[in-house]
Amino acid sequence: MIRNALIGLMLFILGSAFLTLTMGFEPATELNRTAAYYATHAQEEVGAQNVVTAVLITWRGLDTLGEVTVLFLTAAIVSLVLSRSKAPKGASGSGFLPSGELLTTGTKMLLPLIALLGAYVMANGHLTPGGGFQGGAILASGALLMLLADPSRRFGHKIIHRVESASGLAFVGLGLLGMLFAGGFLDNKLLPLGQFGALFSAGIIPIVSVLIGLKVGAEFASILESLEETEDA
Amino acid sequence: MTLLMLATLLCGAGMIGAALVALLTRQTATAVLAAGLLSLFASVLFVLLAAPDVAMTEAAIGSGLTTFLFFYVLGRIRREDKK
Amino acid sequence: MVSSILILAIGLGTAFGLGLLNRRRAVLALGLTLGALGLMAAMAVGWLIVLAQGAAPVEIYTAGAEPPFAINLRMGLMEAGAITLITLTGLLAVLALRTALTRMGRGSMAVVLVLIMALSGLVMTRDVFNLFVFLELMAISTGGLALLSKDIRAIAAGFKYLIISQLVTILLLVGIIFTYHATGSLNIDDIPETAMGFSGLGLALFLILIAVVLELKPFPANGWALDVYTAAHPGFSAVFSAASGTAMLVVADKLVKAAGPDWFAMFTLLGLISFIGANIVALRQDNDRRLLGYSSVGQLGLLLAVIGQQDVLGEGYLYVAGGLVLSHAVAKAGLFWMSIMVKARGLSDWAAIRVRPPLVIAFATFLAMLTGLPPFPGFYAKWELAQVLATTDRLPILAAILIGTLIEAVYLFRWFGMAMKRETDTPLGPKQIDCMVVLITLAAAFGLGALWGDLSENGNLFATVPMLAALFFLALEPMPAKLKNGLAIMALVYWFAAHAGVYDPMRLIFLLVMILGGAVILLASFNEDGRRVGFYPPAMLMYAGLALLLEAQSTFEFFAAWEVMTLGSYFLILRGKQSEPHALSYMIFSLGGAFVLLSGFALAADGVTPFPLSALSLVPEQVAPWVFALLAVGFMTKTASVGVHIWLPGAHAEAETDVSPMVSGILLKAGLYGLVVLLLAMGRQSLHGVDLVNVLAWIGAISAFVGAVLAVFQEDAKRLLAYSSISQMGYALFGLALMNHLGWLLAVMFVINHYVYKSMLFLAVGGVYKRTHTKLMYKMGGLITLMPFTFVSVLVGIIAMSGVPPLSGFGGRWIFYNAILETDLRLPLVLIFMSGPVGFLYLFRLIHTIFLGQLKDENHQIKEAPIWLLVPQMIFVAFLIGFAIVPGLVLQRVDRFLGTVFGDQPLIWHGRAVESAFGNWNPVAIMVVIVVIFVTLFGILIAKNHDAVKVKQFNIVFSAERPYRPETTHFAWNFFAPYRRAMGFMEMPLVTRFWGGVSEALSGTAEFTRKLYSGNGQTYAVQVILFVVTVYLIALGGVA
Amino acid sequence: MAQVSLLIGFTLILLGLYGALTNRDILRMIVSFTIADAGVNVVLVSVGYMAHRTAPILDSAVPAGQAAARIIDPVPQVLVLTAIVIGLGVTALMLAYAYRLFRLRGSLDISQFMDLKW
Repeated sequence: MIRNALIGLMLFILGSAFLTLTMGFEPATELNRTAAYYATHAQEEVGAQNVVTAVLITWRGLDTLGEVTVLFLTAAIVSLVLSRSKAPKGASGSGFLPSGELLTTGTKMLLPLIALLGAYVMANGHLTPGGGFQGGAILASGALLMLLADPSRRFGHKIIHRVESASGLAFVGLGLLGMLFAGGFLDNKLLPLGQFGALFSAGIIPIVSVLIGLKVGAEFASILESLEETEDA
Repeated sequence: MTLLMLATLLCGAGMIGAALVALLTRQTATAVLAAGLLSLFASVLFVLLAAPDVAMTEAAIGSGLTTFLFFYVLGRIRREDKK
Repeated sequence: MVSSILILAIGLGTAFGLGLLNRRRAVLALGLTLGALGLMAAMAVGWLIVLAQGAAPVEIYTAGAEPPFAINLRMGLMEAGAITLITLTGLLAVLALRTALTRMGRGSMAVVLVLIMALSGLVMTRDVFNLFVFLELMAISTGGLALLSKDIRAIAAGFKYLIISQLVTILLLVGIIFTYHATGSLNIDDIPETAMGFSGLGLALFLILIAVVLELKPFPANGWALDVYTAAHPGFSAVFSAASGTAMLVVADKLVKAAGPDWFAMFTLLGLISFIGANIVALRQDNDRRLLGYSSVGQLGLLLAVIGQQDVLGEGYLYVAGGLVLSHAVAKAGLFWMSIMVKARGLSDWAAIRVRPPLVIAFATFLAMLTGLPPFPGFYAKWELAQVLATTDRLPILAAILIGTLIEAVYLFRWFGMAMKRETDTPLGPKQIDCMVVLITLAAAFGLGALWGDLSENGNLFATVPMLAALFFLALEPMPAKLKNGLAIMALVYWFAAHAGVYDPMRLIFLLVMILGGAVILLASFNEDGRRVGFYPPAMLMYAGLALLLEAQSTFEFFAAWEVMTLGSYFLILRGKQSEPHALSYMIFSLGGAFVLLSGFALAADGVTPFPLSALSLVPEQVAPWVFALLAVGFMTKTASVGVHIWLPGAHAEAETDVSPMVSGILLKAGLYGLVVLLLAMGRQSLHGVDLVNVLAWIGAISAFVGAVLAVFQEDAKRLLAYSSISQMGYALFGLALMNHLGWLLAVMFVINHYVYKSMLFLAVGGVYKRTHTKLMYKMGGLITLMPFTFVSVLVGIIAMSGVPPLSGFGGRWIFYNAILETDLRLPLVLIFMSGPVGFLYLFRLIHTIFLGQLKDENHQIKEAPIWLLVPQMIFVAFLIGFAIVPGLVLQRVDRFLGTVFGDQPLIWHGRAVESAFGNWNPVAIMVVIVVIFVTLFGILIAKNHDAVKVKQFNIVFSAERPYRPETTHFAWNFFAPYRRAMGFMEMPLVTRFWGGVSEALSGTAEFTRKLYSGNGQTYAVQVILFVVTVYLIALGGVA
Repeated sequence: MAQVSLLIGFTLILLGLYGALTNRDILRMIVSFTIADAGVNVVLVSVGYMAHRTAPILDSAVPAGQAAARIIDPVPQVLVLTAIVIGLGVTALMLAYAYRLFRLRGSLDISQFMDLKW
C-alpha cells in the first residue's frame, strides 16, 4: 500500500511536469519552417499528394528503414525466444481449436480480397492515407485469418523468409542506388516523379511502400509462425 | 468547432474510461479488450485531429494486431495453465 | 573516403540478406557476419585515419535534401573513433560468441549486426527522432541478445531491460515532440542553447537528457542493467558495456552540447554519484560478471561527469574523454571475454587463468587500464583532467573522482590477488579463438597506450628506455630465469654507468642505492631455477619506475614514474605465498598516496604544462602550503610514516626472499627521494601558523619510536625487520625535517645504510627461512654453527644498524647528534633518543634467538644458506666495513653539495677524520680501538671456555605440567613480556582500527545499498521513475 | 482543442505507468504499457494539430500552391506512425518474453523472477 502511494506520489510529480508542458503549450498558428518546407516542396521534389507519406518515405526515409528494422528485429528475436521448442509437423500449437467449415471456406474467399486491399493501400500510399505500414498490417491480418482457419497448416517458411529478406535488401539497395544516381541515400528522385497524382508517380515512393508493406506483412507472419510453432509445455 | 470539441471530449472520456477498465478489471482478457477499445477510440481521435494516416495505422496495428497477439499468447498461457 | 552511411547499409543489408541463406548454413552465415563487421570496421578505421590527419568533419545528407528537412549524419573525429571502437568490439564479440550464435542460428547474427549498425547510427545521426529509432533498435536487440546466454535467468533479465526501455521511450518521445514544437526542427544542431528551466523547451530537453542518462545506467536506477551483465553471455556483455556505453556517451555528449552549458552540472553530479555509488556497492560483490557490471556502471558515470566538465576541459576534452572511454571499453571488453574461459563465477575462480601466463598478463593489463595506471590512455587522461580541475578550482570534483577510482581499485586488485593466490576446482576452458580475442584486445590496450602517450604533450612513456626494457622482459618470459637475471643485472648496471656521471651528488646517491643496489640484490635471484615466470617483468617495471623517477624533470614525468614503480612493486609483492591481503593494502595505500600527489602536482601547476619540478619553488604563496602538505602526505605514504604505515609490515614480511630487500631496501627510498625533491624546492611552509616542516619532524620522531616499539614485540623475524623499517624511515624523515646541513647528511647516511643493512638482514633471514621453513624466531636457535656466514652478516648488520661503533651506523648517529644539537626541537628529540635503545632491544633478538642458544632437533640437518643469497650479503659486509673506515668517499661529495644548498659547512674533513663544532670523528681510530677491545675480550672468553657446561636439549624437567601451547615453553617466546606490560599500550592498534573502521563503513554501506537491487523488474521500474522525479525536483530546486 | 487532447494523452500515460508499476501480472504490465504508448501517440499528434486546417494531403481540395496555409504539420504524424510500429514490435517482443517466462515458472507474477539480484 505504501508502495502504491509512493508510486502515486511520483506519478503525481511527473504529472505536474506534464501539466506544465500542457499549460505552456501554445498551438502553432503557422507551419514551422520544417513543416512549411514539406508543404511547399512535396509536389515538386517528391511528387506525392500525401505529404505524410512523402515525409515518411523520402525525407525521413532513414527512420522508416529503422522502423522496418525494428519489426525485423522483433520477428528475429521472437523466434529466438521461442525457438527452443518446435512443434512437430502437423500438430497445432495454437490456442485455437481447428475451426469449422464456414471459416475455412470464408477464408479462402476472403484471402484474395484482403491481399488486394492490402496491395491497394500500399500502392496508393503517396496519394491517399495509407501506405506500406497499413497495407502490411492488412496483409498480416490475412495471414492471421489463414492461421485461424487452419491452424495445423504451416506457413511457407521459405517464402516468408525470402520475402522478408528480399524486401529488406531491396529497400537498402534502393537507398544505395539513390546515393549513386541521385542526391543521397534514399533520394526519391532516383526515378522520375511522373505526373502529380498518378498511381505511377512520386519517384520511388510506391516501390518503397510496397516493399515496406511486404516486409511488415512478412515480419508479422514470421512472428505468428514462431508463436504457432512453439510446442506446448 | 464545438461539435469537434465535444467529439474530442467524448473520445477522451471513452479512452480514459477504457484505460480505467483495463487497469481495474480482474480479468486479463477484459483488460486486453479494453486496451483494444482504447486504441479504437484513439484512432477516432486521430481522425478528429486531422491525422487519417495515423488513424488507419492505429486501427490496424494498435487495436487489431496488438490485441490479437495478446489473445494469442493469453490463450496459450491459459491452456497450459490448465494442464 | 566512401560515404559513411555505407557502414549502416552494410550492417543492415547483411542482416536482411542472412534470411536468404539456407537455415543450415550457420557457418557461412557466421562468416558473412564477420565479413560485414570487418568491412564496417575497415571503413570506420579509414575515416578515423583521414579525420585524425586533420580533415574536416563530413556531413552526410540523406534523401537529397538539406537538414533539418531530411535526416543527416555527421562523421567527425569523435564519431569515427567511437564507431571504430563499436565495430571492432562487435567483430571480436562475434568471434567470442561464435558457438552461441551458430547454435541460435542466423537470426541471432542478424540481431548482432543490427545492434552494431544501430550503435553506429546513434553515434552519427544528427536528428533527435532518428536517434530515438536507433535507440529503440539498440534496446530491442539488447533485450534479444541477452538470450544468447545458456543461463535461463537471462530471459528475466531481458524482460526487465525491456520494461525499462519502455519507460525511457515514453520520456524520450514526449521530450522530442515538445522540443520539435519549440524549435520547429528535429535537428540537434537547431536546438538552441537553453537555460535549465522547467517549462517549454527547458522541460522538454530535461526529459530527453534524463532519458539518455537512464540509458547510461546511472546508479542507483540500474538494477536491470546489472542483471543483464550477470546473466547475459559475456561475449555480448562486452558489447553492452563497451560499445553501447560508448555510443550512449556520444549521444549524451552531442545532446548536452546542443542544450548548452547550463546542463553540465546535472551531468557531472549524476555521473559522480553513479561512479562512487556503483563502486562502493561493487565492494561486496562476489560474482565476477556482476562485478564487471558495477565497474561498467561506475566508469560510465565517470565519463558522464567528464562530459559535464567539458566547459573547462576545452580543447583537451576529446583527449581526456577519449582516453577514459577507450580505457574503459577495451579493458572491460577484454575482461568480459576472458570470463568466457573462466567456467565458474566466483572471483577466486579466476585462479584458473594462472595456467596461461599470457592471460595473466592480459588480466593485469586490463585492471591497470581500468584504474588509470600508466602506460595506458586512462592515465594520461586522468592527469590532464586533474590539471584542469585543479586549475579551475573544481577540487571537490577531482576529489570525488579520485576517491571513486580508489574504491574501484580496491575491488579490482582484490580480485587480482584472489586470482593469483587462491585455488579453484574449475579448470580453465581455453579455446584458441577465445584466447586470440583476448590477446587482440591486449594488443589494442598497448597500442592505445602508445598512441595516447604520443598525443600527450608530456611525453610518451613508451618512448623511454626503461619502459621498453621492462616490456622487453615480458617477451623474454619463456627464457630460463638465470639468463633473465643476468640480463636484468646488466641492464641495471648499464643504466647506472650511463647516468652516474651526469647526476648531482644527491641524485647520485639515490641512483647508487636504487639502480646499482638493485643489481646487487638481484645477485640473490640467481638462486632461483626454472623460468620464474612473472618475476622479471614486474621487477623490471619497478626498476624502470625508479630509473624514470630519478630522470624526471617535470611533475608529469615524476608522477608517471611513481605509478609505474607502484604497479611493478605491487605485482612483485603479490608473489609472496601469504601476501594476498598485504599486497592489496600496499596497492591501496600506494594508490591513495599517488592520488594525493596527483592533486598536489595539479594544484601546483595551475595549468602550466609541462610543469618542471624545480618550479615548485615558484608556486604562489596562497597555495604553496597546501601543495606542500599534499605532496608530503603522498611521499610519507611511501615511507610508511606512522598513520599510513599499516601496509608495510605485511607487504615486506610476506614478500619473497629476494623481493623483501628490494621493496624494503630500495623502494622506501623513493619516498625519501620525493621528500628531498619537495624540501629542496619548497623549503619551509607554514599553514595557519603551523610550521609544516616541524610537523614532519614530529611525524618522523613518532614513526621512529613507534616503529621500534612495535618491532620489539614481533615473533616473526621478517616482520621485525619490516617494523624496524618504519622506525628507520622515521629517522630519515626527522633528519630531513631538521632542514639543516647535518640533518640532511644524516638522511643521506640513512639512505645508504638502511639500504645496505636492511637488504642484508632480509637476505640473511630469508636464507634462514629457506632452510628452516619458518620465520618465527622461537622455532630457531643455535644456528650459529650451521650457518656461520649468515651469522656474520646478521652480526655486522645489527652492529651497523644499532649505531654502535665501529660500523657506519655509528657515523650516522654521530652526525645525527650533531644535527639535533643545532636545532630546538626538544620534544621529538627525546623520542628519537629513546628509540635508539628500543632499537637495540629488537636487534639483539635477531642474533640471540636465531643464532645462539640451543639447536632444535628438527634443525640438526640444515645447511648454510644458498650461495647466491650469501654473495650479496658478503658484498654488503665488505661495503659496511669499508664505509665505516672511509665514509668520506661518498659523504664528502654530498656534504659539499649540501653546502651549496644550505650555504654552510659545519663539517671539516681532515683526511679520514671529520670535525664538527661539537667534536670529531675518526673512523679509523674507532675501528682500531674496537677491534682491539673485541679481540681482547674474545681471547678472555676462549680462555675461560672450559668452564662452560653443555646441556642437552631436552634436559628439562616439567614439574608435572603439560604446557597448553608448547611454544610458550621456549625461552624466546614472548621474550619481552615485561616490556610488553610496561609499553604495551603503544601497541594498541589505533591506526589499524581507524583504517579497519573506514573499510567496515564502506563495506557496510555497500551491503546496505545493494539491497536496493531486489531483482524485481517492477521495483527497478519504480526506481527509475523515482530517479527521474528526484532529479527533476532537485533540478527544480536548483533553478528556483 | 490541442490542449484538451494533450491532457487526455498525458492522463493516459500516467494511468498506463501506474498500471505498469502496480500490477504484478506480467501480461497486465504489458497491457498497461500499451495504454501508455497510446497516450504518447495522442500527445504527439496533438502537438502537431492546428485549428482550421486539413490533413496533410494535397488533393483537389488543397492545391499544392496553398498547401502551406491549409494543411496541418505532417511531421508529428510521421513520428507517430513510426512510434506505433515500434510499439507493436516492442509489445510483441515483451509478449514472447512473457510467454517464455511463464513456461519457466508457470507463473506470470513478476516477483517470481528475482533470481538475479544484488
